[in-house]
Amino acid sequence: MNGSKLPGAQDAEKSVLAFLKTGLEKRCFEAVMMSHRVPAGDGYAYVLIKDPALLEGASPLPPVIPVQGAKALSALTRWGPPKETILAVMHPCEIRAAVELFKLKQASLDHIVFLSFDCPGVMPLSDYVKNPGEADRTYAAARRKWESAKMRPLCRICNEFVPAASDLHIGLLGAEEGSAWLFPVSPEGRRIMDSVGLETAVSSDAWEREAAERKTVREKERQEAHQVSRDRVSGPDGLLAAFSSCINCHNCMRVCPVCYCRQCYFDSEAFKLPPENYVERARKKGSLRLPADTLLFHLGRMSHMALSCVSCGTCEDACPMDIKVGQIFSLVADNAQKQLNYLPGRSREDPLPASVYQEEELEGVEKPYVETYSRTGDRDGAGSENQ
Amino acid sequence: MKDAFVPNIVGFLCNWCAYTGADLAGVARLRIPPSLRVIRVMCSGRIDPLFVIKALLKGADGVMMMGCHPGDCHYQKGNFSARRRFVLLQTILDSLALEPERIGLSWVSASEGQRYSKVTTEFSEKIQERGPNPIRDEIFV
Amino acid sequence: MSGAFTPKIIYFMCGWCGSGGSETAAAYHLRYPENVLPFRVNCTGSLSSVHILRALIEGADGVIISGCHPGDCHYEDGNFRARRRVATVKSILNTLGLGEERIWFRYVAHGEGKRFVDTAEEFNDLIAELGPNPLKERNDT
Amino acid sequence: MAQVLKINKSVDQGLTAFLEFLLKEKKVSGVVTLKKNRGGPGISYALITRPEELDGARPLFPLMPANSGKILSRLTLRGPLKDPIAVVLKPCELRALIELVKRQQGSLENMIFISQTCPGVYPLEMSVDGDLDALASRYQDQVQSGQHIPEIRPACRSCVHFTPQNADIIVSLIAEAGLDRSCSLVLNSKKGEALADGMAGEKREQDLNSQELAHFSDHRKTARLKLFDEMGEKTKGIKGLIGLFGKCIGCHACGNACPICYCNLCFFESQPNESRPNSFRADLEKKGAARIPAGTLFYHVGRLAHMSVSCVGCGMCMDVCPVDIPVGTLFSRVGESVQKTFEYIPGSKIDEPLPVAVFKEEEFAQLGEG
Repeated sequence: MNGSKLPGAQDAEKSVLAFLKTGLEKRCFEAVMMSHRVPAGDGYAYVLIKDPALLEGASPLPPVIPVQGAKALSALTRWGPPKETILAVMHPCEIRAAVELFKLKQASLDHIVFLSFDCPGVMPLSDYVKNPGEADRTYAAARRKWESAKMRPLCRICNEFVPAASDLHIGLLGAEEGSAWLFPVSPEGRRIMDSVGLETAVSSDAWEREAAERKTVREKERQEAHQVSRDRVSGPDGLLAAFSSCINCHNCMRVCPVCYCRQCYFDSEAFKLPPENYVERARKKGSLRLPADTLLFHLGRMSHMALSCVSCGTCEDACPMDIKVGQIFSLVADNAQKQLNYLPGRSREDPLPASVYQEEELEGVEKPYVETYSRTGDRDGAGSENQ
Repeated sequence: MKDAFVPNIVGFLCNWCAYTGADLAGVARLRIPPSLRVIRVMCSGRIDPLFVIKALLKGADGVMMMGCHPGDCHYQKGNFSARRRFVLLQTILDSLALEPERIGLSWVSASEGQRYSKVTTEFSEKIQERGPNPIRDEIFV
Repeated sequence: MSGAFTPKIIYFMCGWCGSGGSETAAAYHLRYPENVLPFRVNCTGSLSSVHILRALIEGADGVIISGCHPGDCHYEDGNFRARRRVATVKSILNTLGLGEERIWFRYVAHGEGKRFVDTAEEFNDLIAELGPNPLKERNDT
Repeated sequence: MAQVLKINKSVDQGLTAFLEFLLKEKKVSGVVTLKKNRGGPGISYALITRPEELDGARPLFPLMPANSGKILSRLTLRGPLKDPIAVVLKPCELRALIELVKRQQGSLENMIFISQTCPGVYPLEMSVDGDLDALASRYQDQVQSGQHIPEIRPACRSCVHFTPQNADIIVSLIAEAGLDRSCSLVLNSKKGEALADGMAGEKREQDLNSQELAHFSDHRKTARLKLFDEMGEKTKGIKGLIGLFGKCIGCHACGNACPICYCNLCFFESQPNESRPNSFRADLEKKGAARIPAGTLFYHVGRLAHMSVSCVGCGMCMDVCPVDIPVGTLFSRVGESVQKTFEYIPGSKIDEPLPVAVFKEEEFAQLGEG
């Protein structure tokens, strides 16, 4: 794959912005959807930008993910695709979630061109909001050196920092300080590069090597981290301790890009029960935690969305009690996805695993029947009736 | 410059009085400000405060709620509810310093074409004087 | 053995095959343990994972799911879908160390009364050996 | 003069002993109170039916993991309780429940309320990785020395409705010396008196220490005025509001934690409120850019229109906000002015109708006539 070296400023972010500006001015795409600093300077929000002058406060490499980009894209396209091309600049996990939402029919990808980048990770939202100015500087420094210590725990172990389903990709790994490569990943991406007037002459070998190496390291780290999580939460004691401070606000579900249901089952009428039900459950166990069904919510949500979980960590960011919910979900999701050989967001063509099946699969799930099983050996009708 | 400004005013008119009054004003060829965009609702009691808030946040320079005079409501008491909602809206906008003057309430009966012309013109002039709604240019609303 | 422990077992069976199996068992006067509580669902494909989880959290010691044999589903592919769903639930419970062995998935055809009874019995013995489900005593769920 | 029952134990233990007495004597079938979760760092409300499960109960713990008004509404949404239960809750939670019951979202039947003169609670984030016991004992020390606790939530610091007028039993906390050795329960109603009948302790006729409470109230009023004034300055006009809510991530956690926002499906999450493609296009044409998802301010101002008349200022919204927007302060402030306009104090009287559900023909007579 050949790409282009973006005409350099001192900072990769600036080079990307220059590219976007040219693209907008030349009308290679109608608008850009990307993070933009909010007026108070204490956060970021997704903004659809048409006026090139407004790129001023935009940030292709924002230090946080306040709103999962896939959710934003879904808000933009759920009621129909845009009429003209929109370039969406998003983190790899956001693009993967967007692909999942597309498969779940919650977003349209017509006229959407994804621009991804080697993602160095983002900071925890709670760290960022404590001191936004300081955090912006810390992040910029950490991002350039690809330091992960300040990033979110899930970003530190992310091995999908290069998405497969985007159209254009910004290569930062292996590039000289401050510069960036732009690679076309799809024909649509190539068309855009052509129309902006970027030649694709630079070989991507150096970048690919660097990315592959890092991926290997990250995969190992991911496994180790997941093992630590697993040891921590395994068993009823571990798991209930992990969710002990949960206040049942369901905010993890609300910010989750994959949990698209307008009305979550766990907030529905099905969970509004007559008082006798609660009293009876309390009587049975001596006491009943309120609001009820906290563990059921988390386990049930896992069973609903684990196969599409992209480990983006937005849930963890939004948890008011700082529960490591993202790490737990990521661990569970990895195993559930492996079992069905599915990687969410890998391609637009892979069908959702819960919507298809193969006749020959999952042999281990069915308990094999032993014809001769008999312990009491006394199950003939007449005999047992006389007992 | 200021002369060029033609405000954008959204009017929610009840079907039985205000809207009929507006009709009458039209038939009588009375002057109605061109800035007013009329949305007919069955009763002023149908005007959800959210309609008004949304209109303002989307950049309307003014919003008018119009219904039957107290006691004349086709549904007995819709306009009394509307009045409380108007007060609610005014209080909220006032506490947020969001220019409560940009919303107006007027009772216009079906026979008051003249009055319709008068109140809408007055409101429009008032908004004209205030100038455009600053929300217009804000991206982060 | 674990003394006086009588497990509480929820047996979800599809309306066509699994519960057919129980009918056949009844016709032959075959017995299965009384602590195995049958629940009929139309198709195992319609069984939500939440019901399985809720049973385990709220007091069941084990859950069995029986549908038609592969290819025999009254709705063509419900049992294949159920298999994926159960596999996912089992994977989740396995990862979290919550006892995925407390869930069984086994096909039982309408005519297989003995297979139905054997399954109930075998599972009951297994759960009796495993002991009570630790989740059911927790009141901080 | 009300009857006061004095139990010679620390206030926490005294109240727990009282709850145990209620369960053992079968005066109630259950007790709802805060309880430390077994084997974990958290604390949550629990419906307790067995006396031995009161082990770990922390009825007066200075934390609000959820507004229990919301929890009790959920408990009684489908019908009233058949048997009486005793509920230990904070004054703002009781007021929230009353507002919910007025909205047909629950029932007060068979509920006996034990509340407290409430010095305030800590922000939820202080309990994260915190030592709960240390937190509680520090709190008790500060309360009995009559201090205003600096770390409590802004909503509590500015709360003036800290005396639970509608509770059946009031635990006297504010300006109560000797909380570590005695527990004073003011029996505020006939129900409360009947409940305490037979409980070991010293009974006397006494009132809540009204002078100290008035003093406390003055301090709170000043703090409230100051906080609200600051917020008013900060959120002046559209620029101010955007400044405050710019970083909002649209998770709607504030609405979901809000006890008054009871709707099953919030309007702002409903289909009619979703922006259609032409709306984005129009914004692009007019402003050159559009925020996605749209409607951040619409959500907050709209929510004010929906619930500000009943806002009890419990501060849950602020506690759960992942980006620390002081949304509770703003809502309390706007709520106060709306409530003043309609001369309504939410949660004070169960038979007082909601201002948005009624009207008077003669009020605001000049409106609309100009």
